[in-house]
Amino acid sequence: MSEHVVAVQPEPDMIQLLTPEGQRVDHPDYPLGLSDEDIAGLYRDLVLVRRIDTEAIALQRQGELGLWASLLGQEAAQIGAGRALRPHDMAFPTYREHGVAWCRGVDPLTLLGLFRGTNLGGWSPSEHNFNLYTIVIGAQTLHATGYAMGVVRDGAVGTGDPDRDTAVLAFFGDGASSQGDVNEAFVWAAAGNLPIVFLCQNNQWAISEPVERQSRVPLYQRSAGFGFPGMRVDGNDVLASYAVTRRALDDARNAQGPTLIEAFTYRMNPHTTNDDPRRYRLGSELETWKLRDPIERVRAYLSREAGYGSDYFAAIEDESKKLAEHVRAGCRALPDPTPQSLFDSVYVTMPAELRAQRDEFVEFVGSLEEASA
Amino acid sequence: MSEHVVAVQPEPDMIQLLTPEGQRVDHPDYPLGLSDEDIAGLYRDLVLVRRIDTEAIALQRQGELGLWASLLGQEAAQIGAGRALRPHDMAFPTYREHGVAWCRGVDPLTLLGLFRGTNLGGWSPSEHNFNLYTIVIGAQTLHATGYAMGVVRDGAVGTGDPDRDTAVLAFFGDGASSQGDVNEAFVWAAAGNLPIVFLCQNNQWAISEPVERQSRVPLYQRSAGFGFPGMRVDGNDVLASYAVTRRALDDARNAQGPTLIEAFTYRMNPHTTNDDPRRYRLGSELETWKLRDPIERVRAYLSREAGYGSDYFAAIEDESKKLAEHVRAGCRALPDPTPQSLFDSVYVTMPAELRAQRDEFVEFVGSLEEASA
Amino acid sequence: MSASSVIGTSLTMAKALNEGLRKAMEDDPKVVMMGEDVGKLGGVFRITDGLQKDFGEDRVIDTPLAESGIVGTAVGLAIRGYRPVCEIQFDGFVFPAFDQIVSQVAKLHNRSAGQVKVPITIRIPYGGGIGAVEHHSESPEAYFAHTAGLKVVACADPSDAYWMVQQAIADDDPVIFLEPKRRYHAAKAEIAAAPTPLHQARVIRPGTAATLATYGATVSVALEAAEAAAADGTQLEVIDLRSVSPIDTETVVDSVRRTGRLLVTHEAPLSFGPAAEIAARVQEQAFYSLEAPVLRVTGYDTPYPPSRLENEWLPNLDRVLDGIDRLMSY
Amino acid sequence: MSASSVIGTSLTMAKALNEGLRKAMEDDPKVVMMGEDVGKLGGVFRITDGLQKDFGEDRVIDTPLAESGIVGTAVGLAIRGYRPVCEIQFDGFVFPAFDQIVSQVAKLHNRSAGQVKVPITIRIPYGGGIGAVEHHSESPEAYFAHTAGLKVVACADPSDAYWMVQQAIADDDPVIFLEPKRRYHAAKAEIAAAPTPLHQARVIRPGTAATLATYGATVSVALEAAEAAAADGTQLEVIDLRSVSPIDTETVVDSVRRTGRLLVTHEAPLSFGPAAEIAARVQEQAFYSLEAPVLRVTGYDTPYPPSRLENEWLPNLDRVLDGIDRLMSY
Ligand SMILES: Cc1ncc(C[n+]2csc(CCOP(=O)(O)OP(=O)(O)O)c2C)c(N)n1
Ligand SMILES: Cc1ncc(C[n+]2csc(CCOP(=O)(O)OP(=O)(O)O)c2C)c(N)n1
Ligand SMILES: [Mg+2]
Ligand SMILES: [Mg+2]
Repeated sequence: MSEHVVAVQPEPDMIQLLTPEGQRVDHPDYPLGLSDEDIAGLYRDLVLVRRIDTEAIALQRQGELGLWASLLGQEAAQIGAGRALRPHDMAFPTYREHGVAWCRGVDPLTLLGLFRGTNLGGWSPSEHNFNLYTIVIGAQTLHATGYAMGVVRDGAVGTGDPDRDTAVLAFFGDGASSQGDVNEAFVWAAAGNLPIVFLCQNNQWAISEPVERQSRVPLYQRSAGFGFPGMRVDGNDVLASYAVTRRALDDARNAQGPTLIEAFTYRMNPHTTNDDPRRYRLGSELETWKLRDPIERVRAYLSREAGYGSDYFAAIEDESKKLAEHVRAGCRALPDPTPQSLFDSVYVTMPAELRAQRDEFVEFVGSLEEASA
Repeated sequence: MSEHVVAVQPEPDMIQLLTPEGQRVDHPDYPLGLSDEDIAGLYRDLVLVRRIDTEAIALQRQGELGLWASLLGQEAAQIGAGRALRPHDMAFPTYREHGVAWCRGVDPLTLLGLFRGTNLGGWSPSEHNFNLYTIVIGAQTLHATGYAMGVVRDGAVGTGDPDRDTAVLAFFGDGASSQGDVNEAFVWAAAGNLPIVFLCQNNQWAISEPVERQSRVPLYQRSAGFGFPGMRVDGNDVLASYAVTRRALDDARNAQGPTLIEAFTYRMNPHTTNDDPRRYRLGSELETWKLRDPIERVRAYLSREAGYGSDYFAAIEDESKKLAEHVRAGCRALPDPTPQSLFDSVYVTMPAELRAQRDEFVEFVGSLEEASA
Repeated sequence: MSASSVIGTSLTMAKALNEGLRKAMEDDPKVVMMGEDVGKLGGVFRITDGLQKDFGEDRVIDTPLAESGIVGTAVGLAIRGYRPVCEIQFDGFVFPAFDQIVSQVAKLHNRSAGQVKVPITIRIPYGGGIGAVEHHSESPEAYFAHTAGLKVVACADPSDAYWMVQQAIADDDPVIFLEPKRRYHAAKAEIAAAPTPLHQARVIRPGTAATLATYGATVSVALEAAEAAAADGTQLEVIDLRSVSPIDTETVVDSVRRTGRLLVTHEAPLSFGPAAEIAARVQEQAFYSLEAPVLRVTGYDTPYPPSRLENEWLPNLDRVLDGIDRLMSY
Repeated sequence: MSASSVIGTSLTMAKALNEGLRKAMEDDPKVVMMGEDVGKLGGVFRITDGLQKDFGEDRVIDTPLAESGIVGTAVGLAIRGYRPVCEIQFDGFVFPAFDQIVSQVAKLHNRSAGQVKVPITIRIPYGGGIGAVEHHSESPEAYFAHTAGLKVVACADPSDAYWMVQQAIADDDPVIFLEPKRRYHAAKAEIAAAPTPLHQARVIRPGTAATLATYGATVSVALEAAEAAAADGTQLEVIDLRSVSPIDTETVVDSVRRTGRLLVTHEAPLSFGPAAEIAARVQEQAFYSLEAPVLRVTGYDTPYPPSRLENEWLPNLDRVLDGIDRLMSY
């Protein structure tokens, strides 16, 4: 482990453990407790999820995906938070948490299915302890809160048994902070002293609206008036994101109640592949944020301070290429759902009238195929 | 004007200008600026709105009203705020602001119509600058916010012209503070720096739920995280309620943006005439609050410190009796709406299909009358 | 009182619901009640009376005052394996929860390709006739019935109330459970020994001249109308649909094949209401049996009126009989 | 470009809407646009493109991200005398605003016994067929049509888009304005010199064999079907309803009296959908003219599917023609 220096924080009150230049900084409340090997592991995560993102954008351009919501620039916030989770913790994502999905073991191809239009969210939330993507802004924060109520009722909080005590992590965006649901989730979480961490990725933009449209004070301050602590972390610093989230999750598990974390970061790409940010933001803003890239600083640290050499980086580059290949080939091979699956899983028990509708549909589709044969 | 003493506040951070014992207290930020005559006028208001309330409860018991939501105990918060409004300010009530309605010149009989079931809210909001009662918890806070957006767009804020600059006053309850709409209103008000004052009457209960069910920190603290100030006032102190609301309304008019006021008070009666509070709260709580009665302290002040004698109180008692008579007789005389008014005012322009429905209805009602004749 | 003992006894609908909820909580420790005032107060209608005392605050939860929060957290509880029963205090207050109901509760099972179950029951005291103020007398069932993924049922008598609420809670699909509040304290009736399937309609009075189909709050009106019509020599067949979605169309069509005529009545407004769907299906499936168009007697296309006018607005006995007259005149 | 100059020119629906909004803002300084991304970006579909630049941030408002807030503050603006036009970014995101729409926007005029007007227009790009993810392809019109106090209209071609959006804004009643988003950039068409009344249906293709009634997104499908059927010798009369609430029933019934047959098609799911209401009315008002039951070809009773299945789910040409076959076989 290299020498640490305490650097000036680029934003007041923002917790940072690794400067954009790759220098480790210490924070008294957030000891890191990771080995360089662990940090190298985080680096690998960052590179691989960025690669998935790059491939997905390309696939969208080629018409293989209908849409893609890029995480470029937000890798550190997501990997830091995702790796801070324990396996039995539960996370509730928005539609952009591909990095967290990665940490939760969701196959990138399953994710792609949603954006390709072959499914609406293909993984099992209980298998991965990672809920389905939720597109209606903010709705998932209440689901996370209710889940945390269940955790409490299961006696899975504050027992001191690390394999039992469970925390819940709810993601949302800066734009989402304005939704009633998010604020109701804060009310519930505080009133019930629930084991939940709210993680707001403030990527500065909600499509074309800058964060100032939503709030004139920093978002992390929102929670105090509801009765629980909030803090701002450098969301481009994977180490700080990890340490701050871990601490908040630990507090939750230990029955210390909820925390709000604002991960201060930047959406470097358009909102989705449909968006054109030239209409609403200056290119110079992007240039500034490029200097704070979440991956570069870890690489700088690893090579300069932890003795990782080009071999290591080449190996990861190699793995990244293989992953890209898997994503490209796998995406194209994703099977279309069968027409009659339209009627599956609307209900656990399909009502007779819906069965009749399905049967008519199947017959009709059959008759079309016959006619065209 | 009598001598003032600075007394100990019964709740930390709670602004009080008149103690329960009737002693005037000064607060550096909230000079009162009222003559004893003005205070005597507030006393009259308090007594008269309490009398309306008493009569309404009796009328409900006699079957003349379907329901009544009593304001007993909250007179000071309402009269203080209501009298702080200027005529061209606009107020948005819940269903319990009978005291504010009084200040805005709404005939108590019009109010009773709503609870009798002869109308859904009979007064003209623009004539009284007092919106209709809104029963869906919290919804009106957004209406008030939108109205304030209109005020800004009309250039009626921050001009320095007291006849032009306009403030908006939005009422809501402690229970309502949990609703998404109220928190969205806070977001909007802050983002737009709108000329609005949010007045939360924390009467300690939302039907059977104590305020602790909604929040574990004082409600006035909620606004800080949204970026605007909040304060707690003794809602049983009409002078403090007046001074604090006036100050906040002035700030709003002067383009200083929104304020949240928590008026700390108590609902001394059941939630409505349908409710039975013995199921959920102790009688002793009521006894404690009786010692903080909003009227007694003003009477004590007026008689002990301002030299008002029994003549004055007798005259008000007299006026109160006459008002009671007006309310009793007037309520019984409220005409039922005509059946065909069912179809009035659903639309500004009645669609042909609804007109046909109305015509059929009128014919049908006619045929029934014929048959029974 | 242990719930199983109520079979064969006579209860009001309010008490039957209370007993049904108690039984559901006894049968399955994952069942939790949540809503405004459902705990200490037992709900403004006392339907959950005594449950918090007996099952504790963890299972009967007085929630903060926000309906989206109630339903949204219920979704999370369901994901965690619970079986939440939400009470919406009055019909008109379900709308702040509409997004969570329509976009989450209804869709999550489908979104997850069947991997997540959302066995939430949303209890709504609904309908008018109790002299209440605005938003306390509405019939929002069509909104939910039009939403794929939801089931919508309405009880009309104490025995159904007792059984159906348990069936709804035990159902792995989300169920909107409508309770006709003005019948809460109407005549007591005996609790049957066994339930009817949840989505099956029931012929509650056989007849030959015409079919009168309804559910929930207007079942008693329909029975009165059939009584009155019988006195005039017209034998109406009355069907209690019980389930608004799915509808047991077969039972209705069977009846119409015999009677040739159908009147549908409910409190919800006419246009785009449940009766329209029933009319559309019946005219399609029994086209050649119909001797008259399917007629509808419902609330008018206006907001629910001030209570002094509600008796005129509601599909009352006179209006239903007038509908029958029109139906028989074809 | 001054809006009045577009009459007689050919525009896409997207451009026509943009010009219509511009004209409405020119004509009445109280008209304000509000919604997510409507300002600088001009909306995700660019329907409000350029308006903020020309009319300023006070009249074209990028709101915080909350639909209840958008509609709730619009109510307050209306009370203050403004004429707000809210954009809901996609159909599936209108539900957080449902309470404000159903309990406030729809009811305030009635609550005030006519003393308050709520001239709010809520624009909703609606319907499927654009390959989108969940919540971006829905057809929520039945929810609003069932709500007394609201009007619901849908434009189907550029000229109607231009005129109807202005009529909706000028209307003193609240109007839900549905824009079939997949038609935004379909063929240009000429802007007519004068509008058709907002709630009047229009026979857009005369025929004799059967009537095909629809609105919004499926008008073009209906026209295609009529073309195909004509090739087979079946002359369909196609009606663009234009207004879902109120419905111009008379135009439909007139047509059915002549053709004896009716098929209704829309993208909204079948059960409790708009076609049910039309079927219910037509079988009542034209009972003796019907040679076949009114049939419906609509979205199925499932959530909107993943986009790879949307073509199967939507009422496409094949499905409408199949419906016509069934209709003619009676
Ligand atoms: C209720 C709702 N309204 C609107 C949208 C459309 N929409 C999708 S993403 C988005 C912006 C969200 O911004 P933010 O919360 O900051 O998250 P980010 O996209 O920046 O990750 C909007 C308006 C939606 N998905 N849900
Ligand atoms: C959206 C909504 N949900 C539920 C209700 C039923 N309800 C009426 S008053 C009330 C309690 C409100 O408490 P609070 O906001 O503290 O106001 P208070 O009655 O104490 O003045 C409830 C739950 C309602 N009117 N609106
Ligand atoms: Mg963002
Ligand atoms: Mg209260």
